[in-house]
Amino acid sequence: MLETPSLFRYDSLAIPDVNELVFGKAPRPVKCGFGLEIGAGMVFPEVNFTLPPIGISEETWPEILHEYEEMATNIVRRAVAMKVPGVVLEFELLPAMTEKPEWGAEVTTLLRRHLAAAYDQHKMLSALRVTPTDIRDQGKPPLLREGEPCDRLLRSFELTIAAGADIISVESIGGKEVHDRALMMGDMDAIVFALGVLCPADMRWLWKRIVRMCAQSGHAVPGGDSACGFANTAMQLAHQKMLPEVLAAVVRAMSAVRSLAAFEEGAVGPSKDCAYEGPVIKAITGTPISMEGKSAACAHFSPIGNIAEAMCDLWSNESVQNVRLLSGSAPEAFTEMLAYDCRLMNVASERGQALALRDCLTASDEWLSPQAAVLSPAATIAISRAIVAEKDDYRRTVAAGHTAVAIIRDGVAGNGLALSKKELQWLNRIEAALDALPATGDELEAALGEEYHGLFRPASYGR
Amino acid sequence: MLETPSLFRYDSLAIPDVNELVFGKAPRPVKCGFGLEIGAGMVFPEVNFTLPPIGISEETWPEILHEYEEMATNIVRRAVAMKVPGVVLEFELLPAMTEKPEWGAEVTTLLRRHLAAAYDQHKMLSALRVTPTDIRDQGKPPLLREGEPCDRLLRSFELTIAAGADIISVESIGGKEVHDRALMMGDMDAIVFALGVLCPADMRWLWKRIVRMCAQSGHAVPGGDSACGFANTAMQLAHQKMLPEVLAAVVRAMSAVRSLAAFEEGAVGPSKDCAYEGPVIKAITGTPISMEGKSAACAHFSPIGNIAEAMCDLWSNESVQNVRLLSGSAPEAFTEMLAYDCRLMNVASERGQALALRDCLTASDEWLSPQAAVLSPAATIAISRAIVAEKDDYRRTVAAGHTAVAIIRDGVAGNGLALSKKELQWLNRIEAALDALPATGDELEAALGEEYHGLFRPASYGR
Amino acid sequence: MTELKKLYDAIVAGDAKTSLAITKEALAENVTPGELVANYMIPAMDEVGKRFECEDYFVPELLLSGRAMKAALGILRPLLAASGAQPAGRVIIGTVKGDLHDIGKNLVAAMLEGAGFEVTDLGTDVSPEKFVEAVSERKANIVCLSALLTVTMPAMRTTLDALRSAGVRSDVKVMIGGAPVTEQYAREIGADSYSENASAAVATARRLVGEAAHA
Amino acid sequence: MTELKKLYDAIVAGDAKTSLAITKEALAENVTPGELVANYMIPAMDEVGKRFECEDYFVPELLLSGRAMKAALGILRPLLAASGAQPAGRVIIGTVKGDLHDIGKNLVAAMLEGAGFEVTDLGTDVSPEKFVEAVSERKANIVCLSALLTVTMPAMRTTLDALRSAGVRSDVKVMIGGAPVTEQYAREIGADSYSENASAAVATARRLVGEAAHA
Ligand code: B12
Ligand code: B12
Ligand code: SF4
Ligand code: SF4
Ligand SMILES: [Zn+2]
Ligand SMILES: [Zn+2]
Ligand SMILES: [Zn+2]
Repeated sequence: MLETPSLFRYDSLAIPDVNELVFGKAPRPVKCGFGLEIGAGMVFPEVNFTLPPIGISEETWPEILHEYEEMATNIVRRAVAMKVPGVVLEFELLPAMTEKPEWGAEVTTLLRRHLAAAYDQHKMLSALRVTPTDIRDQGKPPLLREGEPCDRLLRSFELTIAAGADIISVESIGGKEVHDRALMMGDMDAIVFALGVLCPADMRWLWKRIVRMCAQSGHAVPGGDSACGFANTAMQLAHQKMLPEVLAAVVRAMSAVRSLAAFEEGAVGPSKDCAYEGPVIKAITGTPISMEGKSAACAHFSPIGNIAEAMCDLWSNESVQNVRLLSGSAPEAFTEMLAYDCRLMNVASERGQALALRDCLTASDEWLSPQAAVLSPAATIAISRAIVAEKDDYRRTVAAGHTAVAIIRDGVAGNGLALSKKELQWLNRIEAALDALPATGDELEAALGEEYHGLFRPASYGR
Repeated sequence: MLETPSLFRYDSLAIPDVNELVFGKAPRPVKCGFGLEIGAGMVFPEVNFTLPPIGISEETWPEILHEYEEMATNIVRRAVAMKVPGVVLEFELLPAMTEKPEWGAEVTTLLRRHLAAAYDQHKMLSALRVTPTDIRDQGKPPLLREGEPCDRLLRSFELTIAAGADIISVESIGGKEVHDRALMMGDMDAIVFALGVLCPADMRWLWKRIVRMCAQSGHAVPGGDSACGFANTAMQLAHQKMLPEVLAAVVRAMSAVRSLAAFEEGAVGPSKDCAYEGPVIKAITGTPISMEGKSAACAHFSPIGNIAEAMCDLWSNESVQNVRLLSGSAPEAFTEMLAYDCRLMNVASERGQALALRDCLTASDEWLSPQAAVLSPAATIAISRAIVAEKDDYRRTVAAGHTAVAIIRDGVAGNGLALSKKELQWLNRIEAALDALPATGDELEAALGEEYHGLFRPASYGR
Repeated sequence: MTELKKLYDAIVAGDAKTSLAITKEALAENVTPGELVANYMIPAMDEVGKRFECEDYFVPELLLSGRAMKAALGILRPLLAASGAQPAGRVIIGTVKGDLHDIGKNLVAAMLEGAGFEVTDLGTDVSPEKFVEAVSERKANIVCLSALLTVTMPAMRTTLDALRSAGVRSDVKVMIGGAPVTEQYAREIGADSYSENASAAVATARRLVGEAAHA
Repeated sequence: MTELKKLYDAIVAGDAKTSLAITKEALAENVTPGELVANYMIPAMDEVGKRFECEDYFVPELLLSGRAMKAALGILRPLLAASGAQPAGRVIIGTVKGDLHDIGKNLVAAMLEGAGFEVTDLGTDVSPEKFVEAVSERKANIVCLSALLTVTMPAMRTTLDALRSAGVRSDVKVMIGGAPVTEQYAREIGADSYSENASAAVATARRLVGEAAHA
C-alpha cells in the first residue's frame, strides 16, 4: 500500500535563538498523565528500569509481575521522599511482552496503578511512558508494513494505550537492516541511504498510525522515536573502538532527520530519552525532550554525560536492572540521583542561572570528543538550520552530515578538539563521501553496492 | 597510660569568609601520590569500591585478589578514557583484612601498581587512600589502647603505609559503645558525653600515632577520620524513620568536634568522604575535604545529595560493589558519573562560576531537610565559629549542638523548612536537654544514667 | 478496671515506673497475670508497634515502651511460669561471625521481646558453634541471624550448615535479615524466612511459631 | 617471492581484487595452497588482528581484510579440501532464542573466519533445536552462543540442556558471549568458556580446539 507523502515540513526553527535553547523550557509544553506539564519551566526525572536476568514465559510471569511491583514501589517511594515536583516512569517492553501484547498491557496497568496511588496519597504529579519493542526486524529482509510482527506491534500500542499509557514511544528499526551493515563497513553511501531514504519512509508510515491511535484514545500523547538502533549503536561501537568517533558524530547529526519525521507526522514529545538527536528536535519543533547522560552510566558509557543535560526537559537513566546495591535497589538509587540532578537544574532556573549552568554543562564536554561537539546548543542550532533549509529527507540528511563535519573541523582548528591521525583520516574520508553523493535519493539507490539490495524490501518503504 | 593533652587548638577559622568556602579550593592544599595536588583549584573523583558477596578466607583469597585486579583495571580504564585531571582511589579494608594486616597490605600493593602504571603510560595523576577498619570494638566494653585488636589495627596502618598508601584514614569507633545506646534511646546527655568527652579522647590518642607513622614514612599523609559510626548511623536511622531528622542534624553538627581532633593532632586532609562534618573541618583548618552525596546513592540514600557537593575537594561514591550493570561493572560506571560531576565543577571554576554553582547546589537541598540545613556554607561558618570559640571538646560539642538547633529554628521560621509536629517536639526536647547540661564533661559523666557506665572502660579514654 | 487501663497507657507512654506500680497493685487485687498480659500489655505493645509503623513513634519511644513492658513482666514472669503459661516463643538472635553491626539486630530483639517472645541475644560476631550451643541449651523455636556486610553473609550459610551437622536444624525455624540480605538469598541458603525490618520480623516470627506448632 | 608478499599486503590493506589476482598467479606458478594460507594469509590476518587490538584499525578495515582473505580462500578451499587439509575448526554461531542483536555476534564470526575457522552462522533468534540440528549436520567442534539481553541469557542454559538431551554435548565445546554475559555465568550453566570480545574469542576458540584434540 503506497501512501500519499505527508505534506507538513518544518522550514524554520521554533527556537531560533541559541539563548532560548535551555533545559526545562520548551515553546510547546506537553500536558499528560497525573497533572504533569513537561517543558513548562521545570525538569523532571524520567526513571527507567528493567528486569534482572530472568527468562520470560508463562511460568515466570508471576515472578516478573512481582519484580515490576517491587520496582514501582521503590521508585515511587524514593520520588515521594525526594519531594520531586513530578516524575515520568518509562516502561520499555521487552520483546516477549510485545510478541504477546497482553503482557505489555498488564505491566502498564500495574505501573499506572502505582502512579495513581501516589497522586491520590501524596499529590505526586507523574506520567507513564510506554515503549513497545519494534519487533518487525525478524525476517531477513524484514517485512515492515504487514505480517505478524507488524500486527503485534500495532496491537501493542493499542493495548498499552488502553491500559493507561500516557506517552507512547518506540525505537523503530526501519532502515536498520541496511544501516547495520553499512555502519560496520564504514560505507557512507549506504549509511546516508538508510538514514535519509529508508528510515524516514518507515517513520512516516509508522508514526502516522501511532499519532492516530493516541488521538483516538483521548489521553495518550505520541512522544517520539529514537535513532537508538542507528546513532547509539554507532556510539557504542565507537566506545568500543570499533568505529571512529567522527563517524559516530556524523551519524548522530544525520539521524535527527529520521526522528524529526515523527514530529512532522504529529508526535508532540516528550521525545525519547536515548534519542540524543533530541536537541535538534526541540530547536526545530519546540517540543520538550528527554535526555540521558552521566545518569545513564548504568546502561552505557558515553562521552556526552554533561552536555546531554544542557537542553533536556526530562532527565533519564536509560535503563537499570532490578539488582541490589548497598543502599537498596538500583532503580531506587537512580531515582534519587536523577532527582538531585533535576533539583539543581530547577533551582538554577529559579535563580536566573539556567544559561550559566547550561553553558558549564556544555563546556565541560564540548571539545573532548567529536560526539560531544555536535551536541552543543550552538551545534544544535547549526544542524537544525541546515535541516530545515532542505526540502526532502535525503537532502536534509546530507546537509546535517556536512554541518557535523564542519563543526568538528572548527573544533579541531579553533577549540582544541584533539583527533588522532586515524580519526582525521576518517573525517576526510567521510567528507569526501558526502561531497560525492548524487543529488537525489533515487540516484543514490541506483548507485548502491549490490550487497545492500538484498537486505531490504522496497515494498516495506513504499518504494 | 595517661597522655599529656595536646596543646594545639584552633581558635579561629582558616576560611572566615563564606564566599571563600567553595569546592576545589582549600588554603592548605595537599600534595600526595602520583603528582596530585588536592584543594589547589580542582575537584577530583574519589572512587570507592568493594567486594560482591563473598567470604574472606585463605581459600577465597586468590579470588578476592582477582576481584580487586578487575576493579582497579576497570576504574583506571574509565578514568583514563574520561581524561580526568586526577583521581583518588580509596581502599577501605574489610574487617578480615585488618585482622590479618598482611592481606590489607597485599591489596594496597596491587592497587598502587595499577596507579603507577597509569601514571607511566598515561600521565594520569592519582593517589591511593587506604582506610583500615577500626576493629577495636570487639570486646564489651571495648579495649581501645591495648590488646590484640588494637595491635592489629596499628600494624595495619604500618603495613599499608609501607605497601604504598598515599593517604591514611580510619573511621574510628571510640565512644561508639556509649553513643549507639544513647542514640537509640534519644538520650541527649549520653550522646553529648560520647561525642564531647569519649570520642575526642580516643581520637587524640589514635591520631597522634597515625600522624607519627605517616611522618616516619616520608610519603603517606594523615587524611582524617569520619564520624560515620555516629552521625551517619543517625542519618541512616532517620532515613529509616527510626530517629527524628532533627536529632540526626544536631548529632552531625556536634560530631565535627571529635573529627576536628585528628587535625589538631596533625592530620592534614583530604578528610574522609563519608565525614559530612568535612566542611566544618575545612572552614576551621583550611585542609581539603572529600565529600559524597547523590553520587553515593549506590551506598546510602540521603537528604543531602547536592549540598554535600558545595564545598568538596574530592567527590566520592562512598562504596559500590563489584556487580555487573548493563554498561559494565558498577565501579566503572560510578567512576564515569563522578568524573562528569567533577568536570562540571572544574569548568564552573574556570569560568568564574564556582560560587554560583555552589549556591545552586546549596539552595537545591538546604530547606528540604534539617540535615541539609546544617550543611550549607553559612551553617558551616556558624558551627565552625561556635566550635573555635570554646576551649574544650565538651563545650565545643555543646556549642555546636546549640548552633545546629538555632539554624534549624531559623529555617522553620524564615525559610520554609517544614517539620512535622513530632519533629518539632523533638527539637524542643533536644534544646531543653542541651540547656540543662552541666558546665563540664566530668559533671556530665557523674550525672549519667547507670546503664551507660557499664558500657565503656574509663581507662580506654585515659580517664 | 480504670486502674488497669492505666497499665496500657503507661506502657504506650513508655513509663516504666507507673507500669510496675500498677502491675503490683493489680496483683494485690488478685487480677491474674494472664489477664494483665493478654488484655493490657500485649495490646499496648501492639499499639506501640502501630504508632511506629505510622511514623508517629520513633525508636526511642518504642524502646521506652519496651522497658515499661519489661518492668511489668519482670514480676509477672515467675508467676506465669508457675502457672505453666508459655512465652510466644523462644528466640535466639545474633549477628553472624565477622560482623559487628548490631543496631538493627538489637531492634529486632527489642520488638520480639515487646511481642512476648523470650529472646536470648548472643551479641555480635557469633560463631556457628555458639548458635548451635544456644539452640540446644535454650530449646529455642526460632534462630535469627543478622548480617550487614556482604562478606559476612556467607557465614549465614555456614551457620545453617552447622545447625544441620549438629542435627538440630529441624528443631528450629531460621529467620535471617540485615540490609544486604534478600528473600532470594534466604531461599538459596535454605533459611525458613527473611524479613525486611523489625516489625515484619515480629509478624514472621508469629507465623513461624504457628507453622512449627502445626508441623 | 616478492609477488607473494603482495598477497600479505593486499589482505592487510583489505584489497580483495589484488588478493584474488595474486592468489591466482601464485597457483599458476605452482605455489601450494597450504603455503599461501600458512605463510601469507594467516599471518596477514594476525597482523590485522594486532592492528585492531592496538586501535590502529577499526572494524571496517578489519572486515575489508576479511573479505580480501575470503576472496582468496574462495579459490583455495576446494584445492585444500582435495588435499585433505582441515580448517582450524568448525564453528556454529548464533544469537539465542528471543534475541535479535547480531552486531557483536557478526564480528565474532568474521574474526573466527579470518583466523581460518569454518563458520556457520545461524543468525539471530535461534532455537535450541536449530543449534542441535546444526551441530549434528556440520560436525562442529565449537558452538558459539551470543545474547545481549539479560532476559534471553536463560536461553543459553536451555540450549546447553538441548545439546545434552540430544546426546551431542560432549562432541562440542560451547563458548558464550555478549555484553551481559560473564565468566561466572558460563561456569554456572556449564559452558566451556566465555570471551569478552571478538579477538579473545579467537584465542579461546584455538585453545578449545586444542583441548578437544587432546581430550
Ligand atoms: C552504623 C554502621 C556502622 C557502624 C556499626 C555500629 C553498630 N553498632 O552496629 C560502624 C561505624 C561501626 C560500622 C562499621 C563498618 N561498616 Co558499617 N554501616 C553502618 C550503617 C551506616 C548503618 C547500619 C545500621 O545500623 N542501620 C540501621 C539499622 C536499624 O538497620 P539494619 O541494620 O538494616 O536493620 C534493619 C533490617 O535490616 C532488619 N534486620 C537487621 N538484622 C536482622 C536480622 C533478622 C533476623 C531480621 C529478620 C531482620 C533484621 O531489621 C532492622 C530494623 O528494621 C550502614 C549503612 C546502611 N545503609 O545500612 C553501614 C554498612 C553496613 N557498613 C559497611 C561497612 C563496609 C562497614 C565496615 C567494614 C567499614 C570499614 N571498612 O571499616 C565496618 C565493619 C565493622 C564490622 N566488623 O562489622 C557497609 C557494608 C557494605 C557491605 N554490604 O558489605 C555499609 C552498607 C555502608 C556502605 N554503604 O558501604 N558500620
Ligand atoms: C545496537 C543495539 C540494539 C539494536 C540491535 C541492532 C542489531 N542488529 O544487533 C536495536 C536497536 C535493534 C536494539 C533493540 C533492542 N535492544 Co538493544 N542494544 C544495542 C546496543 C546499543 C549496542 C549493542 C551492540 O551491537 N554493541 C556492539 C557489539 C560489537 O558489542 P557486543 O554485542 O557486546 O559484542 C561484543 C562482545 O559482547 C562479544 N560477543 C558478543 N556475542 C558473542 C558471542 C560469543 C560466543 C563470544 C565469545 C563473544 C561475543 O564480542 C563482541 C565484539 O567484541 C546495546 C547497548 C550496549 N551497551 O551494549 C543495547 C542493549 C543490548 N539493548 C537493550 C535492549 C533492552 C533492547 C530492546 C529490548 C529495546 C526495546 N525495549 O525495544 C530491543 C530488543 C531487540 C531484540 N529482540 O533483541 C539493552 C539490553 C538490556 C539487557 N541487558 O537486558 C541494552 C544493553 C541497552 C541498554 N543499556 O539498556 N538494540
Ligand atoms: S540507547 Fe541503549 S537503550 Fe537506549 S534504546 Fe538504545 S540501546 Fe536501547
Ligand atoms: S557512611 Fe556508610 S560507608 Fe561511609 S563509612 Fe559510614 S557506613 Fe561506612
Ligand atoms: Zn532506550
Ligand atoms: Zn564511613
Ligand atoms: Zn567510605
